[in-house]
Amino acid sequence: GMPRTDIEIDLRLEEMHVLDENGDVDDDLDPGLDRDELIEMARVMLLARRFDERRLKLQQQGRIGTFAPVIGQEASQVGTVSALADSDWVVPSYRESAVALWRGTSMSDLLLYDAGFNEGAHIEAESRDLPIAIPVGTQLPHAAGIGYVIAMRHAANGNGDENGNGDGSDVVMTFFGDGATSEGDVHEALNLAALRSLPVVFVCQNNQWAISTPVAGQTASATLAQKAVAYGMPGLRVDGNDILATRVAAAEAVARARAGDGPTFVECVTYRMAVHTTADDPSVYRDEDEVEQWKRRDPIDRLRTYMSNRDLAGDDDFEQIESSVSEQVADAVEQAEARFEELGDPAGMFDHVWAEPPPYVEAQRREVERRG
Amino acid sequence: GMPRTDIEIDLRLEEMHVLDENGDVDDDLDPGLDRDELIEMARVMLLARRFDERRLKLQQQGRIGTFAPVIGQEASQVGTVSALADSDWVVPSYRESAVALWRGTSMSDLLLYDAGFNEGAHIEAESRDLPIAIPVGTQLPHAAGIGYVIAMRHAANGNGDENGNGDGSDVVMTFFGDGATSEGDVHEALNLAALRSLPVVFVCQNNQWAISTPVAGQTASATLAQKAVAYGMPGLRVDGNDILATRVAAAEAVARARAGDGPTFVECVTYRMAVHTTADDPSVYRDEDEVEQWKRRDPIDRLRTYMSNRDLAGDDDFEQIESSVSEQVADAVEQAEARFEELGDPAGMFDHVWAEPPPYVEAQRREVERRG
Amino acid sequence: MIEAIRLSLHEAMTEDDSVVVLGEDVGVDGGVFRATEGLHEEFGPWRVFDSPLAEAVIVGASVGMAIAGARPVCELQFSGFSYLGFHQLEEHAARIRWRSRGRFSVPMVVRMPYGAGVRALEHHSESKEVIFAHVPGLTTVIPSGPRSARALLAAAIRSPDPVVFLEPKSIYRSFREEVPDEPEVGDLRSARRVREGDDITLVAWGAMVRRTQEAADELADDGIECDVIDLRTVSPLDESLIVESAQRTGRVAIVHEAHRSFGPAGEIIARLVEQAFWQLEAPIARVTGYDVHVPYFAREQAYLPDGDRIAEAIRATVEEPS
Amino acid sequence: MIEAIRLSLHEAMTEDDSVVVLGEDVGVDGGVFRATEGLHEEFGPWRVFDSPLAEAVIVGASVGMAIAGARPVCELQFSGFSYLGFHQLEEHAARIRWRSRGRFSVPMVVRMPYGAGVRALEHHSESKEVIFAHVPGLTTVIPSGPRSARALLAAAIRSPDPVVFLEPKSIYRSFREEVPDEPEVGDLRSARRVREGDDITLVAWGAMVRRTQEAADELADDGIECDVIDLRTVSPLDESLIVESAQRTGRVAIVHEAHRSFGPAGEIIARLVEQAFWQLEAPIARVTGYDVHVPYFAREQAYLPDGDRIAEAIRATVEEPS
Ligand SMILES: Cc1ncc(C[n+]2csc(CCOP(=O)(O)OP(=O)(O)O)c2C)c(N)n1
Ligand SMILES: Cc1ncc(C[n+]2csc(CCOP(=O)(O)OP(=O)(O)O)c2C)c(N)n1
Ligand SMILES: [Mg+2]
Ligand SMILES: [Mg+2]
Repeated sequence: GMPRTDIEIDLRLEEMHVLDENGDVDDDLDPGLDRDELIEMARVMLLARRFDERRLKLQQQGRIGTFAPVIGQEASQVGTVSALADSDWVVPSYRESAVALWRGTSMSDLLLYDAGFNEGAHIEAESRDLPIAIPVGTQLPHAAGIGYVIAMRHAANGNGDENGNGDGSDVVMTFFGDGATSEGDVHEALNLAALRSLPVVFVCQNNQWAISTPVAGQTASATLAQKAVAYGMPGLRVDGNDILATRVAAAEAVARARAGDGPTFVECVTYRMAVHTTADDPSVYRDEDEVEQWKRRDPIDRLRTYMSNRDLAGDDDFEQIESSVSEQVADAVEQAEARFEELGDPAGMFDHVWAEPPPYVEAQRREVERRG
Repeated sequence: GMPRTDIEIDLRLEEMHVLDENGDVDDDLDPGLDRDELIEMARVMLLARRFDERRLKLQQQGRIGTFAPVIGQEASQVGTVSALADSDWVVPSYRESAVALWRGTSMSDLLLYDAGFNEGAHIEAESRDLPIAIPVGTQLPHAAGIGYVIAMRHAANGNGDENGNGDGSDVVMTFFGDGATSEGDVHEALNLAALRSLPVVFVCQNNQWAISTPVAGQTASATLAQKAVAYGMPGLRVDGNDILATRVAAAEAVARARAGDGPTFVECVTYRMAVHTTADDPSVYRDEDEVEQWKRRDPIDRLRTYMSNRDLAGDDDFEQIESSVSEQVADAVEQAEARFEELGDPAGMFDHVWAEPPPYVEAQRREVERRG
Repeated sequence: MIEAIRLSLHEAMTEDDSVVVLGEDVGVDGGVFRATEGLHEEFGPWRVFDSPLAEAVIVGASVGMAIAGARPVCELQFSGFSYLGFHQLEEHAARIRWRSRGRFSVPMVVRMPYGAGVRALEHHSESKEVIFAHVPGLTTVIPSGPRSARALLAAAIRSPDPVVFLEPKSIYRSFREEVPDEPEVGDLRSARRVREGDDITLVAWGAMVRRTQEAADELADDGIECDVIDLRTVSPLDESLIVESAQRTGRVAIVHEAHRSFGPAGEIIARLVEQAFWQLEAPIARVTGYDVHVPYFAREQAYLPDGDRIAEAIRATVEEPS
Repeated sequence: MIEAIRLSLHEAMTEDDSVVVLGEDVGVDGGVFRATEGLHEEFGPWRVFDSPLAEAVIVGASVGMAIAGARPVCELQFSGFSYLGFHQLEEHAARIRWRSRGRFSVPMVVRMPYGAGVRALEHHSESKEVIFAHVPGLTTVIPSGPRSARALLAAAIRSPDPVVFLEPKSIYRSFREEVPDEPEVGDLRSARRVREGDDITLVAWGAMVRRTQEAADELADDGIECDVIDLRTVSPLDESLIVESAQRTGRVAIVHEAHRSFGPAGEIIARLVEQAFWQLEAPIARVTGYDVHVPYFAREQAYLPDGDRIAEAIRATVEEPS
């Protein structure tokens, strides 16, 4: 007999890239996006970049508080989120400003948030984008829960099979980091989503660092994508600075989810080019060399090269994007700063805590109002 | 190029069995244990079985409270724990009575515990066996922490390499169930242990059920052993009703840990033949057929057949074990019931909460003493 | 009481198909206390979800379900294991309405068997309600009998905000009470007077209500008339009834099974000192669990407030010269 | 204060090689507040462990380390994330001595930056000490300045039982204080009088001590003399000093940044009512954080007790006719 045999893993577990460093492309995998969409992706990536650069200055000037820049991860975010429909759900962590901008979140709201006003967390009535979640990894259970309700309703409506799976359900996409993979909540949510084949796309932005902890200090696992094996879930590991790759991977995962075939773990291998947050000093723990290396793989540059090579856009297009983006950022800052003045009524702290506040909390509110 | 490639998992991930259902053995893997040790294993397995049978009666009679029987899992426990030295650490959950008996825990203490007396949790001064841990999976972080200290001391003493790894360290063995694999704590502990190559053996007793939830309702993962992939840890899946297999797997894992090569995930595929605890009624959720199937693979019978086939023991040996075991159980019950009488001073609830109790807690104790 | 809870769940699931029950062993098994018996069979594996063994995602997925428009009622098997999911309550369930400026809300219920008295194992006898009560945005309810359990659970499921619903397991099967044929929906914002008297105010909740009432009955024979208040909802605290009563009686004893120090009685005392100070005629007595881990079951009754301790505290408080 | 904490850690690590520091970013980075700066370099990657991002195993592995004879000092990056590891404290750290009948003990310290006031993000301004204070077997310490932080941390590390050490981050760098050359080991079982007076007793801890002292200074100009007590250890509560003071002054105000309801003041009030009832001449005032989530930083100062609120409460209490 064969008393000792290897355990076969019967799951798709793949690594992939589409663009190389020179902006050349693998034709088999090129998603063939149309020019308008590519331009829009380039625009939002640049917007996120410029917005962060501006915010870093505002923070230095003390005009806003600390925040987590997205710089370097624009392709991981825009490539993935752009695979969603508007009616799909987004469950972010705290670094997803490029996702937020893609989905149409107001930049001046974001600035209000950065300036410490709860009002900045405003979400449009029909929006399916959850608010920022700061406790690392704790948002993944929410994504699973939303996915559960989608699947349940799908089953109840007779769409799909008895597991609620079938064509055309909404999809949930959730974002988290390399560090988050160590958290228990992430494990529990991945396991639950796979168990019930929920329509969730798990986007792990492996930006190499969790504050000062490198991935190698986080786990002995050779890749993060292989963590999917623990849940019987397919895993994809893609070049996260290659927006075509992140888009292809996400589109595949979204299609799988929509078709009722369950969740996918997508690892985007990328890099946090800036500080963790403005409270952080990376020079203490990482080499400038490493940052320089990654600069060569800048996701915005690579998309630009691709578009130029393919004659999809030229320098004047990019200049035009650049100037419209600058204007947008400037307008948002102006707008936000005007709003700073109006806000800050201290009694606002009592807003939205309860649907119906208890009498003694109302009394506390009146006390604060009295003090002014 | 190859833009889309499979991720290779560079880890040992194996399935193994030694005994077949007829007690025949794979010679390559037969650990060749000597007769005395086999007899001792058989004795403790039977002791655990008879002890549980007696406890089930005592519970029905209301003489003790609820407990979790080990029946069916004796090989998973005795085979693994017997690979340890006395100076190694054991970190159990709440179902490890066969482990406890192998390690020499007093049966009358166990009965005291079952009867609701904190005194029953007594642990000998030099013992390295942790007390029972009831919150599922939460004991695994402790095993990692103990392993950490072992490795740290090993490194500090110049034994082993700079990672504290090398020959001859103590080892920690921890036990948990299939249900526990869903808990965040288990994930976090496995990840940490693999990250720092700690000398821990993770014994997962997959007894097919977590109360009423079958493994298939717990995870979509085809095996539990493959969960090790998430941590870059080797995994072994063994027939948990085959004491030679559990012993071989555990010995391999213990040797790996002792040599400083880090943790192993050992999945013992076994079956909970009895109730979850005496508060449970399995007829609600599982077929008696299933239990019958597994009875044919009874771990005690299989060891007996093996020993008979190899002329290591005959009917009279087994009879002798049976009668000595019965006597031991009877003595323990008698002893425990005598102790029930002596105990129960209500002020005993204040014992051992603090090294030095605060004055107001002392006052509470006096109040209880006054009431008597 | 367990039947009343099951009835209430059944009524809610029948009336509103967005109600989802989830937790460990709540499905096929019907729950380790049988609170969800029959629901899986009737409503199927989506409405009644036998979850993996993982408290954080049980609570956390419930948060997501509620955000997506469902009304999850999750069960944590024992309140002693709720701490594994507590961060999801503190960091999310209680905050999502606030954090999203009202865009999303979290109408969920977390049910948990709670308290001591059933000869169970370690961690199965906990009463740390104060941990939930201290979190803004959470409502913490502890029913004291079948009828109130059914009505309060119905209200909890309808609540627009998250409710922690602690079920004293020692009264799951300890006494029976008629419940009306028609569903009742309780009020989550009010305490209830369960006995009238002028000599002393007694405040209790959960399994302690009955013990307190029994002590009050006994003392009535000695001419001590107790005003007994069943808090029902621990937080937000309905101070009005307690304050009114204490102003009238001038004497108060609070009975709870939780540990004394930093326990819930402190808040009640603080409110009384703030609002009834000048009417108080004696120190307020606390009859509580002690400041030790709940002992294994051979001693659990000695840990819990009993009739003797309650009566002794009442007498001492009433006899205190003012 | 951050330097005093670093000094204390350094002293403990030098003196006792079983002391292990662990947590997220405590190693190479030296901690997000720099509390552990230099330790990794000096003591290496075993004594100073940059852990994975996983609070449950940070606390849980510390429990195991302590069982194995080490003295772990783990850091949770902010107390607002401590709930992810709380079950390890409640279910194990606080219970292992008791559960093992004294065979094992858990001499560990869980350090966490705590409280509001540094213009930080959500969850970075929490003050829910009552959750720890309510657990038997845990000691909860909150220092109020450099010298006490150093001495109390030294005592915490030497403590035979687990200590939750909450560091008010708003005073990490807000003022300087001389610390003696020689290491000091504080007392974890006693509160400290930081100002003497006969008119009113003020009880505070952590960052609120300074605000309270400042208010007291101001009122001294008006002839109101405050007896100010720095609790230092919230639990076990040193009631003796508070009771003695309240019996003398007859008037008390308690200042804390935690939410008011079911917050720590309740316990202090309960003890005073039990032990100083007949000497109390006015209701006890609570000056606290409100019963809402700590608002984002634009409003956090309005959430926190400030000099005005403290002074107003003192005046009202002192002026109350007895
Ligand atoms: C539960 C929890 N623990 C700790 C923190 C503090 N913290 C904020 S971000 C961070 C690192 C996160 O790393 P990663 O998941 O890789 O995401 P990234 O910041 O790189 O996007 C830590 C430790 C937190 N926010 N939540
Ligand atoms: C954290 C926690 N949640 C829930 C429980 C209740 N409970 C006790 S045992 C059990 C099932 C455990 O199943 P498994 O891990 O397979 O171990 P087994 O009981 O089969 O040995 C559950 C849910 C618990 N003890 N701890
Ligand atoms: Mg990262
Ligand atoms: Mg099991």
